[in-house]
Amino acid sequence: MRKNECIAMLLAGGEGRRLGVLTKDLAKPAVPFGGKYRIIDFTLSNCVHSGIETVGVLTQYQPLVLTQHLGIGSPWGLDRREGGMHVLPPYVRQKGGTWYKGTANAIYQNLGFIESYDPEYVLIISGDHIYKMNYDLLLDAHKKNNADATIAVISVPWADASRFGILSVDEDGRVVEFAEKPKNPTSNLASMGVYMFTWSVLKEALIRDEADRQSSNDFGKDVIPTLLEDGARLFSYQFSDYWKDVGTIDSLWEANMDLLEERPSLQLNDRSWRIFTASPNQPAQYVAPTARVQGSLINEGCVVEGAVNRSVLFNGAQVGEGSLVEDSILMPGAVVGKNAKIIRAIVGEGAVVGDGCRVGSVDAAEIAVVGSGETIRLPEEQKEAEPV
Amino acid sequence: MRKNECIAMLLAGGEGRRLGVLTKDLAKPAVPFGGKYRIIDFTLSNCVHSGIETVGVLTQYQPLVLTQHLGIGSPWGLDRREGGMHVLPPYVRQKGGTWYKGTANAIYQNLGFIESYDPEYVLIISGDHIYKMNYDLLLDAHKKNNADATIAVISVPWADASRFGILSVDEDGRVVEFAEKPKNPTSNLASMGVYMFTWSVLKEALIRDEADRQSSNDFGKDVIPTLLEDGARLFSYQFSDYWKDVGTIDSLWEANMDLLEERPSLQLNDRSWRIFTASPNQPAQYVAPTARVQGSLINEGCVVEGAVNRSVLFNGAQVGEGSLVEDSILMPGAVVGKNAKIIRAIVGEGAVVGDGCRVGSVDAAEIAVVGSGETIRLPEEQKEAEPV
Amino acid sequence: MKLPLTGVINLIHEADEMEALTANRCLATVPFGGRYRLIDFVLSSMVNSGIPKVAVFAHRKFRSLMDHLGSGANWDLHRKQSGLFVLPPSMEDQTDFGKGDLYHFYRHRDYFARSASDHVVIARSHMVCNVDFAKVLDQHRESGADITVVCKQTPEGTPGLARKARVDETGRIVEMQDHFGRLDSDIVSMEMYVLGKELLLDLVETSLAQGRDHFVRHSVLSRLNQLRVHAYMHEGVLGVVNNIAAYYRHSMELLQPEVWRELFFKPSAIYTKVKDEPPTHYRSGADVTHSLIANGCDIEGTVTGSILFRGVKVAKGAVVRNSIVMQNGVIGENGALDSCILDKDVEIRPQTQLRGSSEVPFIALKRKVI
Amino acid sequence: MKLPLTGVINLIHEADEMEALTANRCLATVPFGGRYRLIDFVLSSMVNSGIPKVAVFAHRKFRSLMDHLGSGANWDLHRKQSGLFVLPPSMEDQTDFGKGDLYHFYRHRDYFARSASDHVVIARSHMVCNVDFAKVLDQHRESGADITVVCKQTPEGTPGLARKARVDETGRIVEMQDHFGRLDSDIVSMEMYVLGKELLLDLVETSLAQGRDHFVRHSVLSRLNQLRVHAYMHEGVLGVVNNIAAYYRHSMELLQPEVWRELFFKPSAIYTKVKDEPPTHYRSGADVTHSLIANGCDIEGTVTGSILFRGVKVAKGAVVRNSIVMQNGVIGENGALDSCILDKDVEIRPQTQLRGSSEVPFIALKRKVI
Repeated sequence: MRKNECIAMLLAGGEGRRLGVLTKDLAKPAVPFGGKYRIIDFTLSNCVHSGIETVGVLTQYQPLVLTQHLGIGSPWGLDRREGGMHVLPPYVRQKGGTWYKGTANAIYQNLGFIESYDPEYVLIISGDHIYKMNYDLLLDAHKKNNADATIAVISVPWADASRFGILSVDEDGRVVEFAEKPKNPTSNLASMGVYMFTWSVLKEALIRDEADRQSSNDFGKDVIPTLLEDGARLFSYQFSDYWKDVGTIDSLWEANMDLLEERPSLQLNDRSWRIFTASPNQPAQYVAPTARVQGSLINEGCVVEGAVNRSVLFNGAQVGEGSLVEDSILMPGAVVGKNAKIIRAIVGEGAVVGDGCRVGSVDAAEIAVVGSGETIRLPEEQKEAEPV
Repeated sequence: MRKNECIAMLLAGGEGRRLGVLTKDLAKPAVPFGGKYRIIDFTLSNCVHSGIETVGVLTQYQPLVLTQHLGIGSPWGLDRREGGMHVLPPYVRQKGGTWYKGTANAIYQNLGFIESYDPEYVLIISGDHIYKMNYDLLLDAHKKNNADATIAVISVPWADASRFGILSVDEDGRVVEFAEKPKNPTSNLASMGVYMFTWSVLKEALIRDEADRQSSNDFGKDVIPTLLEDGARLFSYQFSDYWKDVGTIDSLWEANMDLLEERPSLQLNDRSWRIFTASPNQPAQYVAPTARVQGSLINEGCVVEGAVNRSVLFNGAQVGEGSLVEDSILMPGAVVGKNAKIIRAIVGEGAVVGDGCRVGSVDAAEIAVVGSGETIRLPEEQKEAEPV
Repeated sequence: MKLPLTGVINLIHEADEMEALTANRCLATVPFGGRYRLIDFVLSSMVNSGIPKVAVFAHRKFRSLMDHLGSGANWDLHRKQSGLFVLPPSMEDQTDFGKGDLYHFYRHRDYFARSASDHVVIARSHMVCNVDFAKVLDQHRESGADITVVCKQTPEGTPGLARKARVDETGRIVEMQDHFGRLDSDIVSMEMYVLGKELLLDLVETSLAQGRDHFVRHSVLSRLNQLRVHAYMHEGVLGVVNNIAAYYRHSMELLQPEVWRELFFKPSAIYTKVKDEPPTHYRSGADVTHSLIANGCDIEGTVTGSILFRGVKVAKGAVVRNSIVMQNGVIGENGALDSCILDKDVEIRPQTQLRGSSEVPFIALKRKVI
Repeated sequence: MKLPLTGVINLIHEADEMEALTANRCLATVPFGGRYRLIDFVLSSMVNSGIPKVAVFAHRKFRSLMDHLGSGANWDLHRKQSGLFVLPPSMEDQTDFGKGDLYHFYRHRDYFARSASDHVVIARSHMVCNVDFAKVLDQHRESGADITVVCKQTPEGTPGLARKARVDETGRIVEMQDHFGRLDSDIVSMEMYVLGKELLLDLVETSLAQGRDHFVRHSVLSRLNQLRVHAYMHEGVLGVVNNIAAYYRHSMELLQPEVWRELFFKPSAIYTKVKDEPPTHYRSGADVTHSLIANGCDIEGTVTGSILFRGVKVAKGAVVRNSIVMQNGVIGENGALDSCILDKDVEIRPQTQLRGSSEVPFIALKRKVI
């Protein structure tokens, strides 16, 4: 087999604590997104479309659903004889095992895996973000600059800049300053957490970082600043398409709503850049005579008998007669009974909202959430008293 | 998909300490056997031929080579959309992870995996043994007896009985007594470490065993005796074909030599029960004009220019001109130079025996071993003084 | 666990009155139900029943079949020692095409001989249903029948072409006739025959030696006296889809939720080739009712009483009624369809109006621009 | 990383003088080298070079081809959006068989149009070699040639049928003739043509429009003046295997260790269909020298100067000299072969002696019992 010029290491251990009940039994990369996908599908599909066919997926927190979703990589064509997708959980040695200490430590613990492919370049990405990007162009830029590391950056509103790792660059795009969540940002170029490294440089940096007891073993906090100090050739690569970290309930909800625009900036229906995912094998969706559906994304296996406005319905979601689902997300298999009202809400996987129930409201400050598998029912007496 | 009536859990974490330098970087199930295979290939192939298409492989000690060998299960046709082969290393939770405490604990830690397939029966096997067995017949017997557990047994010489778990059975084959390595065995029926359990019974037994602080969490020492005490329906299933635990250098050597008999009791060339393994993609073996090969098994990719007697050569092994390999095993990629002598020896993977060297001898009490990757060379002065 | 039954899907001389829909494909690959091909139903039934090995005896126009089936991975049939076998007729010998199925079974008798299962089920591709063959095999064994035929009691006037059977009180088929026969019975054959491997090979050789080469006519119908041929009564839904009237009728039946639930979920899921289409986008202004919509559609107009396959675009102001629009169809602005069947990749220009009748729907050939 | 080159293995009208060896299979699937088929060499070369997508234009007798290639998994080509495509001629139209390759390229022009790569390599199946197409593409780009042809300097009197080329000092091919031509040159074409996708599609349409349908003759040879056609000189071993003399000669060359090492390992491994045979068992009394032995053999007799394919049995007292025994051959007790080629599944009865000559080896058809 041909030597792998570039392999990808995908950090997929995120806990996504701010997603609350949606990530109770779920790693963040496994959170459903866009009516059909899980977050990690975007980066995996990016790899495949960019010609990267060896991907190590580093799992950690609640890996069961994630590992099941990944399977042997066939939905992405990564079920290969050589290379392909490899799931890399933290490894237990004879003396026990611990979680990865930080992003850099996660890669460090898998040096052997990377070495076995003897790549020239290693792409470090995270399974937490929604975007479509051709990493091959990033690699081209990296080579052209003869860089040690190239960091993909995106312009963020100045107001938000202090929430990101912020880069200052010179006219050639070379990084002159890097600040993790700076109080007074001097630039609005935010790191997307997408790093292209020359492997020999990364390897040495990781070994040094691991030896440093003071280090928190994180790319943004430790590895990149140290490389910069040492005068390594760090370059930025400007990305200007849709990119979103869906780390909170609000941003998850927003990113889903973004898809409902007339001309969404993240185009899912793009034949040259399909987002691949495990197929749930469901029949075509059924829209009943009593249904009304507007400005929504609806997936296979859904049964819609009520009204659905500006909402995203995942596979197998059901909306009963007389119900209204508006500005909401129904995760896979979520069932809304009859005469219920779901407004500005996320209903988790397999959750049930009984007949006549209300979830959320137009003027609530926060997005209402029904946790995965939860059931909400009206008390018996109300059922008859208060039809919606 | 059809419900899985029976799934298999394959214990593949064995360290195989008594195999010394051969298992330094290798779990015992990954030790090469029979000129082409690794030990675990036999049990995996058994599963496939028995119609068991969901197999959990529990790894632990030095899993790298083993995991690489297993890949996504394609050599065994276990790269399936549903079910198939799943590698289950010890799992690291937020608070850290430890190795499996014992065989029963290994299964206990994967209750969730088994539950997700909702099987009626669970087959527990070990990746340490060489045998060909149709587990479907074992399952038939288990059902016919309406058993809670059925233990495959084999008659061993009385002299060896105290090295095994020994069962006494009544005329119906029901187990009346079980003794782990008894000093004074009352039977010569040894447990093969192959257990067919009714899942509901096993699940309860494992939960109870885990709760018992006194238990060493082992099937032979704890779970089986406890079930027997409690009056569970334990049956034996008599097996009478070839079965061997290749746990020591001697038994590994012997088992390989067994294959060289005129009518070997373990028939590898059986079209109805192929042993599957990962293909190394090597060309047909080359036997030079100067070669002499007798009573041996030789695999693809070998180059034989010397004499080979009663030996097993794995893929890519080479024997130079003027050399003699006798009563020996050359592991994958082992290279024997010119005018060397290898007698009653095992040469490990990728090891090199230089020109003129001698390894082993006819009358040595022990089998000589050259560790994997080791190189043996004559000192310069000897090279010229002493051609063999 | 594996069911000891070998599957055969027999495409040789399938009764096909599907007109334009089979102009460039075989009956087995006619698109159906928004995202499937006809063969998916029997193939998924076999896989779900635990049948480990399925041979498809291909005949004419099988390129689409090879495309659709691929390695069989979508049905989980890409196995090591069993799985999916597509057996085309010999290309060298054009006379092969004229010959009956028994001739092809004979040419591939090795396939049967080599299979580990004792029993064989021979089925057709055009029965839209969801059958558990494990139950059929159970009944076959218990009844002691030589051959068990899956049958279904159907209402009067179902349009597809099917053989009719008369069954006595013991379940034995005492008479069976081709679809044009006069036999007065509401029991139709689903053309799924379960029988022992030895018996099949014997029937193949005996019939061929007698100069007869048609499995059902020459090996089964003419032997109803000698062989015990029993009926297994299928309880689920059934569509015999081999003419346009039946295609249209059974498609529209999917708009009944109970038919949708039963056909696609009971006992198990129907698999098809995965296409990676995104969810369907209903834009503001869309008005969709009483319809079956596959993924990847983009709907701004009105859709009612219709079936849209994957990737269909319905522009603003367009109205699709009582119609079936296959993959990647485009209905331009203010276009109007009533009782139409559009094959794949058809484009309806803005303002165009087309109208067929439910008896004789308007059919547009693949890739037409109208 | 992927090489931006689309692969085509063109089996249309391959020059085939392989006599009995292609009676029931195409040239591409003739067994070679103990465990391979001829097509494995060019296909593995393509895969090892990083070519992501290979189309095999099948022609006659391609059942064995489909069996051998399967889903392409053995060559790691069972990909999501690329991989292996076997494109058979249309079965409906017998006249297709007579038409030249350009006609078939035209029918499948979508395949080329859809591929993401800018360049195409069109190759044949009967060149036994191990080529790095990445290097060919590099030279093609650097030289600015319109078409680059992989060529090889060969010794006088190599038996296979190959086109000869005359190359000027700049590497440009100034003359090229079919194998029966009188051109005096020791440079033969390996029939691997690298060219831009646009140029190919242009040549296909232009030539067909002129009523000409043969790629090399009508699109390349007749345009040596207009197009810059350059030679890429291949350094490794080459066997042009399309007649029996060449088959025998190049098979026997594998018994030279330097040929064995170069063909099978440099630059990368040759893949083939995995068969799961155990290691070969040399019994006491076996006497094997100067031979290439595949797995699964069982040898009690004498083998010298020969090639045994997978699963061959040589009984006690049998002697196999200078012969090629394909898969599952059986040589009975005291049988003797000299200069023979036994096709698959041939059985030589005890005591039988067969002898051909190295010029005209004795050939036994598949499944014969002698």
